[in-house]
Amino acid sequence: MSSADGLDVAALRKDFPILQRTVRDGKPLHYIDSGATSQRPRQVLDAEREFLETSNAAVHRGAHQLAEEATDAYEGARQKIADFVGAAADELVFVKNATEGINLVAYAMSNASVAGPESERFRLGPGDEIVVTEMEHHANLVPWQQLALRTGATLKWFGVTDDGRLDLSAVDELITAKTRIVAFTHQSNVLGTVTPVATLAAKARAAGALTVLDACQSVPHQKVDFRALGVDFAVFSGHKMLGPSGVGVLYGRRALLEAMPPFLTGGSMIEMVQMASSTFAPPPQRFEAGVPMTSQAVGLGAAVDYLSVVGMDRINAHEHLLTEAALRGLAEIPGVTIVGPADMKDRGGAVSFVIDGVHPHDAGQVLDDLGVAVRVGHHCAWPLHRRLGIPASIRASFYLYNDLDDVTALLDGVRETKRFFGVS
Amino acid sequence: MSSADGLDVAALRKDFPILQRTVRDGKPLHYIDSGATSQRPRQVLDAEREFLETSNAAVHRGAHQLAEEATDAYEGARQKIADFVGAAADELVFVKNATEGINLVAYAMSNASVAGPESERFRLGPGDEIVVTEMEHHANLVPWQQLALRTGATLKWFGVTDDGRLDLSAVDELITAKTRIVAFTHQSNVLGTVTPVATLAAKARAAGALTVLDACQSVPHQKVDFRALGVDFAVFSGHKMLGPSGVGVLYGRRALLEAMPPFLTGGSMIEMVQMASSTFAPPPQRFEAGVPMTSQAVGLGAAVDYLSVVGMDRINAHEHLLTEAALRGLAEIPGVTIVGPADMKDRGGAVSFVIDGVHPHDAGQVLDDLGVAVRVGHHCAWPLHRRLGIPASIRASFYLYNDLDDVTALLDGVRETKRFFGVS
Amino acid sequence: MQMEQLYQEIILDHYKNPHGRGLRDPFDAESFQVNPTCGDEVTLRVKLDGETVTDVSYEGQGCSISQASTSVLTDLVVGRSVGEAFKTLDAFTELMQGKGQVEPDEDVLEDGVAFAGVAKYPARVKCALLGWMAFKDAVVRAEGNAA
Amino acid sequence: MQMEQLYQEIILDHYKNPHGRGLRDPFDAESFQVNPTCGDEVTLRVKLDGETVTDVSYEGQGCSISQASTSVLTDLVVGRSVGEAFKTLDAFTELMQGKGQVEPDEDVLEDGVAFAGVAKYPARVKCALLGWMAFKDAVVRAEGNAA
Ligand SMILES: Cc1ncc(COP(=O)(O)O)c(C=O)c1O
Ligand SMILES: Cc1ncc(COP(=O)(O)O)c(C=O)c1O
Repeated sequence: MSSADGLDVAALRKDFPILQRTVRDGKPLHYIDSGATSQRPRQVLDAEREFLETSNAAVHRGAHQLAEEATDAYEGARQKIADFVGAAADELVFVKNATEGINLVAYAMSNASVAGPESERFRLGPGDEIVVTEMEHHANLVPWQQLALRTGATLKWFGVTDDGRLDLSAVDELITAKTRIVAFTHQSNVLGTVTPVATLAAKARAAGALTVLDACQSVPHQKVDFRALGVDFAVFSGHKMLGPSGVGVLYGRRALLEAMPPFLTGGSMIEMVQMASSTFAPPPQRFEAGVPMTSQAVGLGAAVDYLSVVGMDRINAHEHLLTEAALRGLAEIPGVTIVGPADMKDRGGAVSFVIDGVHPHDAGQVLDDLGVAVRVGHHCAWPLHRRLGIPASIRASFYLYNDLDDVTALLDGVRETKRFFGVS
Repeated sequence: MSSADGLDVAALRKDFPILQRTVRDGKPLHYIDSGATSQRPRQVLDAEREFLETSNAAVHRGAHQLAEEATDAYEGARQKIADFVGAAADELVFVKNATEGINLVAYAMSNASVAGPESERFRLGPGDEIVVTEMEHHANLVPWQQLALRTGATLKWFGVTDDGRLDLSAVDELITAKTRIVAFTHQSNVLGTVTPVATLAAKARAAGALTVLDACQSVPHQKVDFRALGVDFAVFSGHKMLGPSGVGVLYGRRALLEAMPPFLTGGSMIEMVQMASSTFAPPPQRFEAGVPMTSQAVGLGAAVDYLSVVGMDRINAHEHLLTEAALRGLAEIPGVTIVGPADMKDRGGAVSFVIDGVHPHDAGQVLDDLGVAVRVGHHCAWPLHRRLGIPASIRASFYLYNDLDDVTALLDGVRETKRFFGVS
Repeated sequence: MQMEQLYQEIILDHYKNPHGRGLRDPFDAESFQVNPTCGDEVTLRVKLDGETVTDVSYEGQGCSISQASTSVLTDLVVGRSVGEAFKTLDAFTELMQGKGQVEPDEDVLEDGVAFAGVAKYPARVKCALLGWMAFKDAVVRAEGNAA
Repeated sequence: MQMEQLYQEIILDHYKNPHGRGLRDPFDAESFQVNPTCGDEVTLRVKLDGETVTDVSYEGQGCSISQASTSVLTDLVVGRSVGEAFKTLDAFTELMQGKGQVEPDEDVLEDGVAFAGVAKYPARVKCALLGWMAFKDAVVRAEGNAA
């Protein structure tokens, strides 16, 4: 049976072996934690296995047939993923996760101080400013704190409004001629809030600053085109978009990657090596030191195929429907407060909330006991929680394989939680 | 039929699907390139798939049953791998490959200059010396060149003798009170040479220097005990020991990991995060930022199980037998010169050689056409090749699934190469 | 529903009516502990008189497990010697890390036995130990200050 | 054995008896190129007279493919105009990157057509292009110097 938005979820779910399992004494699994990590369809598992059983070899290093095939599969995946996000293949660097991608840019910038004149524009020092936001995941905050520490630059940030939007009122004080980097999320992993990327990118560009977009929660859930958005760098993780763990992507505009000094160094990223010094290969190789996550890149390519066949617009519409149902249902339960936008404007499928009188950890436990897998805690966005005056929250995050049954299970679970802890 | 050393290779080979395939118009595959990357038995593929179909979730982040199971599987793998190399579980950090592991130590050392007093002992500056060897893989050379560049420290190195051994004659000039790090390989990926690890570690310790062991080519092929060897840090990669790509291991003595500043920063490695600054979790978490390579760690655990069941001593003896046969056979072919030790003393199963009058690339092409997959080039050890006066070499590297047929195919291929290019 | 085994009445009672809560003077040492995965935190003070724990006071935010276990802690250690308190701490830690395989000793742990069910939920073990870690740390500091 | 298709006689002849090898003076610009995966390298000089390539001289080490293709290069570009030479370079590059699907034009590429088989071996394409990249780079430098 297909849902109102034309997505045949029942059929899709058959592709995901883990969704057939039960938890906690035979309860059906309601996996509503895809914001943390998604599950994988057998098409992705099969693609990785087929690669490993037929063509596995070290890529870009060998001249034998297996090495040729492996290199083709690896570079073919890069091309596929590049097409998916509106980039050229040589603008994508494979990393282990989005976190590494952000660190790569941050370290390349501090390395610029000991690199050649071509990397001048990446150099940072006292007086320079890095701008982030209060709703960032730790992955897009701590690396910039550390970069500031290494270089003497200053960290500044956009605040968050009470209803969970980016507070842009101070934009002209924040993004100035001193600003060198503006790093921000495309979609909050806690609030679901979608930020005005193009606006911020234009402001940054006008100020001569580089933009780094955390696209971890957007690329899996909507059609994203990095060129059209006008950002300089962007990152996302394979495991949040039906792909393998251990692989992520850094996008960088070609001219920037060409001028940027390396981060991790070692085999496969060099041009010439002598005992005393080395020179480096052009991008993307320059940023891919060592034997890469070959089969994982192939798996991510298969994930992109899967998402494309289903259609990103339909996935987005489906999540919209589920999110709306969850927001509506939660609003009807007394004592439940939504954390983040309560309406559907510029909002994705992460729904966080708190229950009066019940700590999120305790709520998560009861939900888990009912087979409802959600995330509780600060979701790696501790400053955001502090800003909103809560120690933690409960987060439901939907994906293409969820359906209205999952929403119902969540709402029933919240009611049961209240009953169990005797709050009304 | 089991070989002379008691290893039933024919039975083992059935576990490796890729070894059943043919290449170049139906020729049986002789995969003698395990030094670059090894192939995976179905036990490893199955373990990873089973994890993904039953327990996949974000580890160390969730409280639901899947997250519990995933965390157990991930930490269980860490324990298993730790037992395999003589370490405690909390002394092992999962990284994407050995290259990242070495970079982690090198960057942590330059980060020490902006970290607290507890990381004093990692600080490096002008006057301090880093010692490597001329036989290092680029992965254990370039990161130290870059560390020297970042800190002003000086890079020095042990030379290599004509017969491919470490030249220890200058050891007392090289390792002195100025030495802060001694980084060297356990086994050369080109020459097969095994280095005197315990001796070098003792010298380094006496001088107050830290040792970093590149165990990429030892851990897959022999029983290794890091504590017994007395090294401070060590790295190895999963993909060279029947495990997945995208996962490697950094070993560090507990007291060192505890005092060492972080490298990659982001989620899961923090203690407290505020907008302006953060504090960090104890090891190993401190060094594992972001969602880790979960299923790959599980796969590596299964690889360690597989190797343990076969037995590292038997694997080592088997490779010894093949290497000896290859060395003997190659020595009998006129115009072939072995690169590295020609005898079996302190020597592993990498056999590199050159053929008079035929460039290694051309030889590799003929071998490939015959179904013999070897590596040609400088094998990411360019300075070593320069030292030995050759631009490149042909490398055969054996593993448990190779047999004397593979050796025969190699020798026949070398003879055919000579015939084809008309050299005698 | 296994929730009743985890959340025994004793736990919910301590959660709703915590013993010894609030930060008090005088004290010999204070410890701040946090659970990085969920943000739960506790600030805990100890006052020693020679070998005797004369007061434990605390403040914090967290789930029922972490709050109740800190409340139980104060019952179990205040008025006892540091040696006895550490023995109780060891017994409680062993129970928590026992994956549900350790049989709690009610003579030693009193209300603490109610936490036996927590040991089956690895993600919650840290919650139950949060206050206890703070107590251990504070005593070590207090003794360090005295020395 | 498909080796005969890859290693055509013409290639082996150029390898054994390379044309124009050795570094010569005078020259307008020099380029050093290296293939990082195998360590093959070439140093190549060009001498221009207005629009005409009057000499190409080179030295290097590498496999038969890289050496022979540089030898063929000298035959194809010396005495021609820079414009013509770059057209030949484009045709050769297209052939090499064509994965075996591009039909070579013997009028343009002459001995260069012997490299058609290389296009089927992706790892060797870089070998075949090494000298050509050096030529392109050297000409760009020479014209830069002149401007
Ligand atoms: C001796 C040695 N060190 C380091 C490495 C680097 O390993 P990886 O590429 O998996 O990081 C290799 C293999 O390529 C190696 O053989
Ligand atoms: C918004 C956002 N940014 C960054 C990350 C970090 O991704 P990873 O842990 O895969 O590096 C996540 C997920 O954890 C996220 O949701």
